[in-house]
Amino acid sequence: MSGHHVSTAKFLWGVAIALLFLTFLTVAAAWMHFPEPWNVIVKLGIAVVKAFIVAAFFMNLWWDTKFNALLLFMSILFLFIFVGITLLDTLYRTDPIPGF
Amino acid sequence: MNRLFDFMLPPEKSTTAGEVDALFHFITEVSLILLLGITAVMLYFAFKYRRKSEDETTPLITHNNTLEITWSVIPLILVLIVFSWGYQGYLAKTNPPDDAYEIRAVATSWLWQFHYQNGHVSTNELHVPANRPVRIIMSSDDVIHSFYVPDYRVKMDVLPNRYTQVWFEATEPGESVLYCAEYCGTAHSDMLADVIVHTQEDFELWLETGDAIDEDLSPAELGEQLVQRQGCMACHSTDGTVLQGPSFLGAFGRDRELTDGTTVTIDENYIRQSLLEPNTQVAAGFQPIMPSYAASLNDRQIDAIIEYLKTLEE
Amino acid sequence: MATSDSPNIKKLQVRRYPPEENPKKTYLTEERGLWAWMTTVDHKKIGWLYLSSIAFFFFVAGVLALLLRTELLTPSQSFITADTYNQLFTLHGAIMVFFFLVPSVPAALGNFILPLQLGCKDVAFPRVNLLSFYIYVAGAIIVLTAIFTGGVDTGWTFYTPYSSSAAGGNIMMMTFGVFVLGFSSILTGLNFIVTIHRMRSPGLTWNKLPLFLWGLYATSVIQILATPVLAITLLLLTMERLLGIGIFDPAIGGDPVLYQHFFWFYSHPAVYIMIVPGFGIISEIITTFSRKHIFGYWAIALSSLAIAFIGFLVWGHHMFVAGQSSLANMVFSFLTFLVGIPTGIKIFNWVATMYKGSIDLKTPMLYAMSFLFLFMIGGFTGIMLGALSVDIHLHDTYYVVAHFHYVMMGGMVFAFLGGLHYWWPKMTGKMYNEFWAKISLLILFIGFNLTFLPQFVMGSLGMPRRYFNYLEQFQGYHQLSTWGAYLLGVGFVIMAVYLFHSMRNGKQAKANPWGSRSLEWQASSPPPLHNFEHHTPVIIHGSYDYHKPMSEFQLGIPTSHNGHGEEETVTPEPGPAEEADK
Amino acid sequence: MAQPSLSVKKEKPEHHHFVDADQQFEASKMGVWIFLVTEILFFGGLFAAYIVYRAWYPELFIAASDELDVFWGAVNTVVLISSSLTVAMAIRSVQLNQIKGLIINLWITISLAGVFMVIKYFEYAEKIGKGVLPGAHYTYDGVDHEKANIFFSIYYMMTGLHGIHVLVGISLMLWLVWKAKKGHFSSKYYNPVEGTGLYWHLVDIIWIFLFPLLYLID
Repeated sequence: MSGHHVSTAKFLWGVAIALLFLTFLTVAAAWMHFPEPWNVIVKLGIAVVKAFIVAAFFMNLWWDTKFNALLLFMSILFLFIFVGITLLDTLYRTDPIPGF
Repeated sequence: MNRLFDFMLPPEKSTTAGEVDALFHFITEVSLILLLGITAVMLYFAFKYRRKSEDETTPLITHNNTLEITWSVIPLILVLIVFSWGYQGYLAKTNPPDDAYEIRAVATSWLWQFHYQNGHVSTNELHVPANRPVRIIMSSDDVIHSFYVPDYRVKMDVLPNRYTQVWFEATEPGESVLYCAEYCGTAHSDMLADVIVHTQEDFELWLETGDAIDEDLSPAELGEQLVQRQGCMACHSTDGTVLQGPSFLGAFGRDRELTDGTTVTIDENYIRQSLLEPNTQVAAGFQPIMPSYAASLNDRQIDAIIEYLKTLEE
Repeated sequence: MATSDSPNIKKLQVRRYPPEENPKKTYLTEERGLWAWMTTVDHKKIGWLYLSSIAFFFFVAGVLALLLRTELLTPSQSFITADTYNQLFTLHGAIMVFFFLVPSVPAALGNFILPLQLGCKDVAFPRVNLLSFYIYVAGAIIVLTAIFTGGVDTGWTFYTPYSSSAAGGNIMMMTFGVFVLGFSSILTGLNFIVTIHRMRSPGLTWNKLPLFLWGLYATSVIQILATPVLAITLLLLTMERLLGIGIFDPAIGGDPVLYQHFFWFYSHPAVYIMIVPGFGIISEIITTFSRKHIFGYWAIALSSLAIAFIGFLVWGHHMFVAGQSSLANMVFSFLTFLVGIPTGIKIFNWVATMYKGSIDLKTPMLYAMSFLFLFMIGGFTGIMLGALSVDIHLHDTYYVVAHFHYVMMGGMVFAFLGGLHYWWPKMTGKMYNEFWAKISLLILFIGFNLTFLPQFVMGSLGMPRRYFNYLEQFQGYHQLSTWGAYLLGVGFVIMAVYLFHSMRNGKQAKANPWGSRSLEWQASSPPPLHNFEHHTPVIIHGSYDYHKPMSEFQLGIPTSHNGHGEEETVTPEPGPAEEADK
Repeated sequence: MAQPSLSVKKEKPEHHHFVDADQQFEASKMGVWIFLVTEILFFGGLFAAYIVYRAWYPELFIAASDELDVFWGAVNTVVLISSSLTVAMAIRSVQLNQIKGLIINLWITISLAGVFMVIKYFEYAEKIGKGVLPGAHYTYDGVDHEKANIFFSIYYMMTGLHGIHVLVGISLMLWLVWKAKKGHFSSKYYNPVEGTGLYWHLVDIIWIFLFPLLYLID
């Protein structure tokens, strides 16, 4: 069992620097003003990469039992289910308009 | 159509009711067959394989793929039939024909007001023509209500921030009950209205003249009828009980303290003001929740209500 | 560290069933006194703490139901006002759902049985378990305070904008109480998942896991994934009333239908929190009293997980006429029907388990058979309500009320009572009076159907729910329903009497009075404080191996390992164990 | 996985109902992970509200996010990422049995969390000062949209709930410092440190999403 994974200090510093670099990148992207769909995709893409780095290397999921990673995956999956199906309602409403 | 479960359904009074009922009967009958069948098998097993001695062992039967696939696939087919049948019926019930006659409904705690195209307004009475699709566009003044007429098999929630609609085509002149089906507070169960179906000609006539019944009544009698039919009784009693609003009993001529601290005498002007702009002078201890009757009562009717209130002495 | 079981098991001392009868030292005789009970971390005692609490709330909410039914004897006001009536049905629903149904099987029976079926000494986090109970108590106190300081009349669903602006009473305190309660439910689920994953006895592989535990596992998963959404919903609702944040309140710019999505995303899966552990109980009872291997073990185990998963996709069927888009209605209706399939599979498998069994119609078995009948009615009427066009007519009528009472009471409560009677000898060490138990069941069965069958009829005839006054045409049905409710009351009183009587004067129970093959019955009745006398048993047989005679049943205890980490020799059991090794 | 091997001699667990220390460590870590699942879905409700309203009123979110200061948001992101690093270092220290390093790293983390809250305080004060309050109390007229109050309700709920989590994290770490000083932790038993660390990283991850969603829309 690799639950007691010990990272080297150098490695932890490397992870943090990568995260700080990505933070810089996302702020820079905000100044670039990408056209609409790309704007969201770039920023959320960077956020996802950052979250992945934190989860994998700070929270040690990379070395941990797969079940804990599965738990994280499940929570995100069910969040998507919740939001996705709710959007099936909120985005597709067709309210009638009174004629008088 | 004599079917086993006819007693469970109200009369079919709209063109789409039959479709709903057919599916209702189908599901109930199939369910009954399955329920009785499975129960019989269970009881038969309980009898046939009853324990005969204490140290019996039983054969090891862990599973049977054929059997399990069968009893997964057959119910799946059945529910898919029910799904598509129900969805078809739903589409028919939610898409009104283009030529549907439009009526606006406004729900308030706890009464219904219906606005017609010529500006006519009726309270707690929905007048519709027979044999013509009617489309009701609804909104609420406060909380969520729901428009439910069992005879037509229609129901739709009435929302405060959006318009929703129902449509139906009544098949014959007559009356049906309209319920509020979404819980909305104290008098939720009194938020009923009558759906009155006229022939096309009678409906045109009603739109022109409104209720003809008031012609030969005395003002006080007319007033009494109006108070009962306009939904006033949901909040105002005539026997002294305090509901959501003050009681009418002995109110006329009395002084009343208002929420802003001032006092007024309940006279003709105050009653008229309270009907037309109800929330400008609210009695102390009550909420400003009464809807306006400016569009639904004419001068003669207001006078009649005033006359009626005068008769309610303690 | 994963090791195959077989080489180790060979090194075991094998002890032959049965264990000690009439033990002197049990969990009930050790750590006595009120203080010891209130601060216990023993899962069995915590199970009892929960059981007594939920029994109290079941009684309270049951009395409320009788008051409601009595008022409904007449079409207009008889002895309570409309506002009181509205408060009573709100409290009946809220207390039954949040204080009885959700914690009943997992927190009361589950707490007691789960470690015993796993062969461990306790759940993974015993102190968290006790904390979870006290969170439940705190939530209960807050809710009771809310009831006595204004009450709540919104219905248990707290729909906005009625709850956020129109309704009076003490809604903020009520929602806060339920919010607190959610954490109790979450902690129980968390504890169970970790316990099932990490603390199974050697040899208890996933494919030997008793089906009750599969049920609890699926339930715990739902509790973990759904309850937080309830928490945030109630938090937002509280903020709505406190600060007017307006996300759900149309007067400030919000959307009330969005609230309904939030609410039902928890509350529909919550239906499965209530019923899925009940399924587990039924699997245990039917195998034990049919003395037969479960038919379709994997079908039943996986269908629990399937129900848990699909249960998350169908919440919108509570909103078919609420104003959600037609697309959403279609998708939700379709997915709703899919839940019916795994549920149907379970029912067929249970009946098939009885085939060629050796069926003993003891009280728990009769409860299980009643469950099957009543739950099928609940299921079929659920199909009816899932059909879009029919639901337009039936939504928010008594048909819905009858449907969910058939599922919740006919299904869940009957399963719970079956489980209670099934494990009663294990929990108390005493037998109850079989005759009175059957009489009580008969009364409950008749009373239940008398109460709720008429509600199907008046519902489809158009009687809306939550009505204080009603049209006279429905009075006959209402009266039948009320008489049925009184009969139910009588049934429960009889049950309370004989159960209490058995605790003091009941016959001493054997360790395994039903001849079950499941692990919890291989501990003594009642079990010792540490379940298997400080040992970690090794599972050799399956929980449903009814094709083997009882005399072959053995419980392994490792010689090299006593559960404390230090080497220590275990004195071999005399006689039978050595024979078994030959 | 779950079955302990029977032949190998094991560390004695901290609590007697576990079979051995390894089982206890894995169990408590899984417990924390399950707790984090509930946290994700708890915040998930707010993300859902955000997405629904964003899909309804995209122009509102672009206009209203101008009121948020990207600079301070970015500074707070840096602060939280640094604190994640120090928590990871704290766990490394205790794994190597360096209790002093553990305590120092915990103190740095607590200070960084404090900095985060102070910056958050000034951001809140600036907004409240100009009438940017949630929902019904919103009086600011700098955002030209009738639903501007809803955006700020979501903003306050998300950042407020996150802030409460930061405060809870601070208290947990103060408790860890206290326990560490009393000699409770060693490379053999440090489950609470590991658990708190996981919690703190999740708080960081949530902020990693809040920052672009609220501050960087345009």
